[in-house]
Amino acid sequence: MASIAQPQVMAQPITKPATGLWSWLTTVDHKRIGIMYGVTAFLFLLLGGVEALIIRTQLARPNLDVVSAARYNELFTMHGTTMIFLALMPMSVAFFNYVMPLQIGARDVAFPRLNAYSYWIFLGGGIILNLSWFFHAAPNAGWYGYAPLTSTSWNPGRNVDFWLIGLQVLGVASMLAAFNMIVTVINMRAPGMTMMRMPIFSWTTLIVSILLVMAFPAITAALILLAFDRYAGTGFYEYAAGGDPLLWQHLFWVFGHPEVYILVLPAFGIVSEIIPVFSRKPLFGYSVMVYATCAIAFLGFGVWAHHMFTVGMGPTANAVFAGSTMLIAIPTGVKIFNWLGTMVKGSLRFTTAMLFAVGLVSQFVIGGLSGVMHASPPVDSQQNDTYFIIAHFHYVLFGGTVFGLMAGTYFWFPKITGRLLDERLGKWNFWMAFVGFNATFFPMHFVGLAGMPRRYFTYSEDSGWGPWNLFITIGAFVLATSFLVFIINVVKTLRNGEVASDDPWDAATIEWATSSPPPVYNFASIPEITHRDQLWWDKYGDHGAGSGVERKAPAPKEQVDPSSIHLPNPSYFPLVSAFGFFILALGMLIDNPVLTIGLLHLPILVPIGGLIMVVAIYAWAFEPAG
Amino acid sequence: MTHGALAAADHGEHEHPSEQKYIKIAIILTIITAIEVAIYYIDWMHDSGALVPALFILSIGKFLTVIGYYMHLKFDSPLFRYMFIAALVGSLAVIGALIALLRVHTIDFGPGGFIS
Amino acid sequence: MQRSSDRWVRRTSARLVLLVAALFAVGGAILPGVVSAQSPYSTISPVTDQANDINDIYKLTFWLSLIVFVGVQIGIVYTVLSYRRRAEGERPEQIHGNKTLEIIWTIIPAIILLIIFIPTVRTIYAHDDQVNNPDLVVEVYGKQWWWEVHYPSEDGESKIVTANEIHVPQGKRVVFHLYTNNVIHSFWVPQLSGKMDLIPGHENKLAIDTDTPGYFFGQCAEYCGDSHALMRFKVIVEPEEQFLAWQDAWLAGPQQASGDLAGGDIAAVPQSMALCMTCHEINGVESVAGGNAVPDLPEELDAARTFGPNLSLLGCRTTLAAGTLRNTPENLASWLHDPEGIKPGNYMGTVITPGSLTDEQIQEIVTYLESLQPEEGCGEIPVQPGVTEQVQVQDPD
Amino acid sequence: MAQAVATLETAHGGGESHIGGADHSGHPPTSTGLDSRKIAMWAFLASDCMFFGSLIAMYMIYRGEAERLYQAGQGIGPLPHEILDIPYTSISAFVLLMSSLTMVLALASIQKGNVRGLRIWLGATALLGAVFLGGQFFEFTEFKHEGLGLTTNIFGSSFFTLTGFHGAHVTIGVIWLMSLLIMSLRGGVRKDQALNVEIAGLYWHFVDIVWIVIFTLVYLIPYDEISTITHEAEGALRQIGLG
Repeated sequence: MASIAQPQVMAQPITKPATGLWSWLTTVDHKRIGIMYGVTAFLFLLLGGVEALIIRTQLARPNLDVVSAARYNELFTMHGTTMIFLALMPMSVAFFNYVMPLQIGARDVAFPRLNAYSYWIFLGGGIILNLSWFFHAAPNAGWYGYAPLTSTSWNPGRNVDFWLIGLQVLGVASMLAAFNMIVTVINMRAPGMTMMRMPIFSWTTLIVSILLVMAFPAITAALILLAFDRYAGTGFYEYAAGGDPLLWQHLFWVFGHPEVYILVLPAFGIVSEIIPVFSRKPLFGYSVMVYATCAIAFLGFGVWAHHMFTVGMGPTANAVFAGSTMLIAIPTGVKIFNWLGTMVKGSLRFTTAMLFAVGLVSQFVIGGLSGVMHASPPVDSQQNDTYFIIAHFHYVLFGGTVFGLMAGTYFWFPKITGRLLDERLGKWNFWMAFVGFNATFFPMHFVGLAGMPRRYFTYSEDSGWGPWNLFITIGAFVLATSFLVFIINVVKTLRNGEVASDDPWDAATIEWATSSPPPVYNFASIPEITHRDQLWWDKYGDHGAGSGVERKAPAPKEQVDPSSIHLPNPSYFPLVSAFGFFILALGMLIDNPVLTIGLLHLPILVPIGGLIMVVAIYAWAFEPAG
Repeated sequence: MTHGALAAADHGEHEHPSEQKYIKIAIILTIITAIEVAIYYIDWMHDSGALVPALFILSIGKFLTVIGYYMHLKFDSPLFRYMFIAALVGSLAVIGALIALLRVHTIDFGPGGFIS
Repeated sequence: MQRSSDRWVRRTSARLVLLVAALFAVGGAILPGVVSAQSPYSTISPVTDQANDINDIYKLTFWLSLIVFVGVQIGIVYTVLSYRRRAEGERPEQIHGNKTLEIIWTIIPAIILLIIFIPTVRTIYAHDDQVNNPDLVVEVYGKQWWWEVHYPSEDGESKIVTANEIHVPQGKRVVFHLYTNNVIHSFWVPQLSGKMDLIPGHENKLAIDTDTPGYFFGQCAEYCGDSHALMRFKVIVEPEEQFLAWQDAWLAGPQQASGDLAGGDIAAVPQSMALCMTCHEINGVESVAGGNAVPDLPEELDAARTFGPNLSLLGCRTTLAAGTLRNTPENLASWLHDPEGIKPGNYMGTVITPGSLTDEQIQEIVTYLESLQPEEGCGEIPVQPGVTEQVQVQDPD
Repeated sequence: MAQAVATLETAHGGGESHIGGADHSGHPPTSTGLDSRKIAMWAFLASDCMFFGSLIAMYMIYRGEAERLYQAGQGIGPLPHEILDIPYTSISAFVLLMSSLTMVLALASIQKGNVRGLRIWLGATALLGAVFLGGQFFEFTEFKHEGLGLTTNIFGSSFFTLTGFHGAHVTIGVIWLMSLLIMSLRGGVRKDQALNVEIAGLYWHFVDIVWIVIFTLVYLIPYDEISTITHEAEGALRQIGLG
C-alpha cells in the first residue's frame, strides 16, 4: 500500500496554479509564501551586504573619511539588524515553509492564512526598519542597543524608535510563523511518519520554532520597557530613576543567545539532509543528531550571560556561565563528527550543494573553536568587543548559516523551480565565496588579537591595524562578487537552465517524490511512511552495498481526482490586516496628529491602523477557510 | 493505542470533571484566597517570617488547581502537559537566574565627583 | 586489483595534500598572531601578572584549538579526497551509526573543555580577590568621549583630578574603580589586563600589578556613541619617586612657565576663555568674569551634558582630545577652531563651531593653556621598549 | 525526552485512507489526533509564560528599589505599602477567580449541547472580566489621584507595566468572549464547535493564573519583609561569591 505518486507520468498538471500579481498577494500556499520569504530575504541580504561593503571601505585605511562617524554607526547597526532579522532568519523561514511541509507529507502548513499573515507582517517590519534611512533616522545604537545609549537623553532622535518598533513588528511575524511551524510538525505529518522517522531538517524546524516562541517574549518585554522609557518617560533602564541598564542586557541576551541557535540550527538541518544524499549513506547517528539539536536548544537558554563577562557580574556568575557555555560545545562537536562519519566510506559527489555543505562543516569548526576560547571569561576580557569576536560570529553566521543556506538553495532549487542551477557557475560561486570569506574574516582574528575594538569608525596609523584591514576589505569585495555569480546563475537558470527531473540528486526524503516544482496540492496522494529516508527505501528497498545497484521501478501511479483534494482558499485578509499593523507601527514613528482618549494620547495613525488590523482579522475569522 | 489516540476521542466525551466538581474547586480556590488574605493580617505571620513561604505554597496550590482542573491539564493529552510544564519550568529558571543576577548589584557611587 | 591500486594512489596523494595543507594551516594560524603582538594594543604581549594569567589561558585554548582544528580539517580533506564517487551505480554500505565512536567523540571534547575550565575558574577567583588589596586606588569616570581620572585621598576628597593620562607607580597593585554617569564604556589597556565595563549605577573594579615601567595604550571597548573610536588614553607606569614628584606637582597646581602673559599669574585667565571655564576647571582658578553664562543647549543635550576635562597642567599632557592628537600648539589651535571636525558629536562642538573664536583668541588660549606646567617642568615619561611613537594619534585633517 | 517524543507519535492506525483530505466534519485528520488550534493555543500560552515571566522578573528586580531610593533621600512618590489596597484587590482577585468557574461551566454546557447555558455562562464570564477591568481602572485612577503615575518612580513604572499588561490580556479576553457570545446568539456555536469555547477558555484561565501570581507577588508579599529577605539573600549570595 506504500504508494508514492509519480507525477511525471501524469498526463498534465491537474490543477493549474493561478498566476498574476493578485494570486501572489492573496496566496496561502506554503510554497509560494516560502518563495516570497526567500526572495525578500535575499534582497535584504544584498542590502546588508552593501552596508558591509561601505563599512569595509571606510576601514580600508587608517583615518579614512568615506562616511561620517554618525553614518558609520548607523551602517553597522543596520548591517547587523538587517542580516539577522531581515536576511538570515527569514531565509531559514523560507526553507521551513517550502521544504518542511513537503518533507513531512503535508498539503500545507497547519494555518495557511496565518502563514501569509506572518510574511506580510515581516515585510512591513523590514520596510519600517529601512524607511528610517529616508527620515535621516537610521538606528544607531548597535544591533544589541545597549541601554542607556538608547535612552532619549543620549539618543534623542527617532533612530532608536525605528529600531524598537521595527523589531517589535518583526518579532510578531517570527512568533506567528513559529507557532505555525510547531503545530505543522506536530500535527500534519503523513501517516506512519513518527517523530523519529522525520527528516532531520523538519526536526530542526521544530526545535528552532520552539526556540523562537520561547526566546522572543524576552525581547518583546525588553522592548516594551524601552518603549515606555522613550515614549512615556519611565526609567526602567535609568540608574538615576532606580532602574538598571544591566536589565536590558540580561533580557536582551536571554533572547539574543537562543537567537544565535535560531540562526544556525536551520543551516545544520540543511546540511544534515545534503551530506547523506551526496554520500549515498544515511545520516550517521540520526537519533544522536536529534538529541544533540535538542541539547543545543536547551543549553542555549542557560548561557546568555557569557555576552556579559566584562560587566562585573562577580566571579561565581562568570564561572557558572563559562561552564554552561563550554558544555554547549559538546553537542555541537558531536554534530561535526557525525557529519564526518556520514561522509566516511560514502560515495561522495561534489555538487555545489555538497561543496557548500562540506564548507559549512569545515568553516563552522573555526567559529566553534574560537567560541570555546572566549567561553573562558579571562580570555573573553581580552577578546570581547574586538574584531576577534567579529571573526568568531561571522564564522558561525557566514561559514555556518550562509553556507548552509546556500547549500540548501543549490539543493532545493530544482524542486522549487524545476530547473537545475548551473554547476560550473555554482563551483565558481562556492570557491569565490570560500576564498573571499576566509580572506575577509580570518585576518579579523589577528586584528582582534592586535586589540582593534569593533564599532570603531576609524583607527590611527600607529595602531598597526592598517595592512590587515586593507586585506580584509579586498576579501570583502571578493566575497561580494561571489554573490554576483550566484545572481547570474539564478537568472541564467531561470531563463534556460537544465530542466530538473523530480529527483535529480537521487535523494532520500519524500519531497523528491513529487514533481518539480510540486503541484499546489504537493502530493496527489499522501505517501504512507514506513521508514526513515522513505524515498531511498522505495527506490532501493533493503539492497545492500554494491556497484551496480538499480533503483526500483516507481510504484504505479494512483489516479486521483484533483477536485477531491481539499485546499485552503486564497485570502486577502492577511495582507489587509498586516497593512493595518504596518500603519499602526508607522503611526508611532512619523509625525501625525494626536488623538486623546481618556488618559491615552495616541497618534491618529495608531488607532486607524489598529482598526484596519482588527476588522481584517474578524473578516478573516468569518471567512470560509475552504 | 497511544495517548494521542486517546485524546483524539471527541472532546467533551472523555473524563472531564462534572459541573459539581467545578463548583467544588471554585469553593476551594475561594477558601485559599481567603486564607491568603487572612494570614496577611496576622502579625505573627509577619514576625515569624512564615508569611512569605505560606503565601508561596498557597498560590502555587491555586495555580496548579486551575491549570489541572479548569484547563484540564490533568486529563488532557500529555502533549499539552509537557508543552506547558516545560515552558513553565524554563521560564521559572530564567526568572530565578535574572533575579539572582540583578538583585545583587552594588550601588556605591564612590566618593565625590560622580555627577561632575 | 586495479581498483585497490587506484585507491592507493588516491590515498597517497591525499596524504601529501594534507601534509602541505596542515603546514599552511599551522603556519597561517601562528605567524600573523606573532604580527598581532607588535601592535601597541596587542592582547598577547602581556606586561602584568594579570595580563599574563589571561594570556596563559589564551595560549592553552589556542594550542588545544589548533590541534582540534588541524585534526578535523585533516579528517575532512582526507575523507573528501578518499571517498569520491567513482561510478554512478555505486552504493556504499549503509551505516547508520556507531555507538562507541559517538560516545568517544562526546567524551573527548568534554575532557578538553575541562582542561580549559579548571584554570579559567582559578583565574576568575584569583583576579576577583586582587581588587580587595590595593596599594593605590584610582577612580576612572567614563565620559563621552574621554576619561576623567581621580586620585582619592585619605580624607575622601579627590586630591587630583586629571584626564586621559593615568600615572601610576611601578611595582604596586593599582586598583581602578570604574564609574560612569552617562552611557556604558569599557576600560581597556590590553597589555595590562582584560577590559572591564563602566556601567551607570554600578561600581566595577580592575586590579593590575605594575611591574614594567612604560606607557601603555588604552581605549574604550564598548560602543558609546559617535566618537567611540576616539576615546583613547594612556597608563603611564613610572618609578615611585617619579610618580610622587608628579603627584606633588599636581597638588602644587600649575605655574605659569611662560612669561608671555601679563603678570605670570595663573589666575589671570584670558578673557577669551570665559566660555571655556563654564565647563572646564583649572586648579587655582576660581572663576572668570562672565564665565557663568552657560550657553543655551538644546534641552536633550543639556540633560546629557558631561563637563569637560580638568585643564590643569595641560602643558604636560602628551596628547589632546582623549589621546587622538599630539599635544602641540598647532593641534590645540585646530581643536579650538573646530572640535566637531576632530571629534564628531562631542559637546564642545555644540558650543564652539568654526568662527566662534577668532584666530587671535585661539592664539591667546593656546599660549595660556600650553603654559600650564609645574615649576620644575613636566618630567620625563618612561619609554616603553619596542614602541617608537609616544602617542597614538590621528591626523587632524 | 523519549516519553515526550512518544506523545507526538502518530495516532494513525493505517487502515484509513486520507486521500482527499477533509473528513466529513471539515477537519483533516491530524498526526496526534489533537486539534491544531488547541496545540497552537498551548504553544502560545507557553510563550506567554516567558513574556509574563520577563515582566515579573523585572518587577521582582525592582521590588523594594523605590523604598531604597526613598531611604537614600532620592525617592519620590507613594510607596507600595502606602498605596496598595489589599481588601479591594482581594475582591478583584475573587471576581477573576469566579470568572474561571463560569468559563468552565460555559464549556461544560456547550459540550453537552446546552446552547442556552453556554450563552448565560459566557455572558457571566465576560461580565466578571469587565468588572475586574473596571476595578483595575478605578484602582489606577485612584493611584493617579494619590500621586502615583507611570513615571513617578520605579515602583509606579513597574507596577503599572506589569498589571497593565495583565489588564490588556483580560481586555482581549473579554472581547473574545463577547465575540463568541454574539456568534452564539446568531446561532454560530454548536456542540461540535465546542472547541472554539475551549480555546477561549484556555486563554481565559491562563490570564487568571497570571493574576494568581501577580496578586501574591505584587500585593500580598509585604514590602518591608521582601526587602529583608532579599537582603539576607544578597548576603548569602555574596558569601558564595555572586556579589
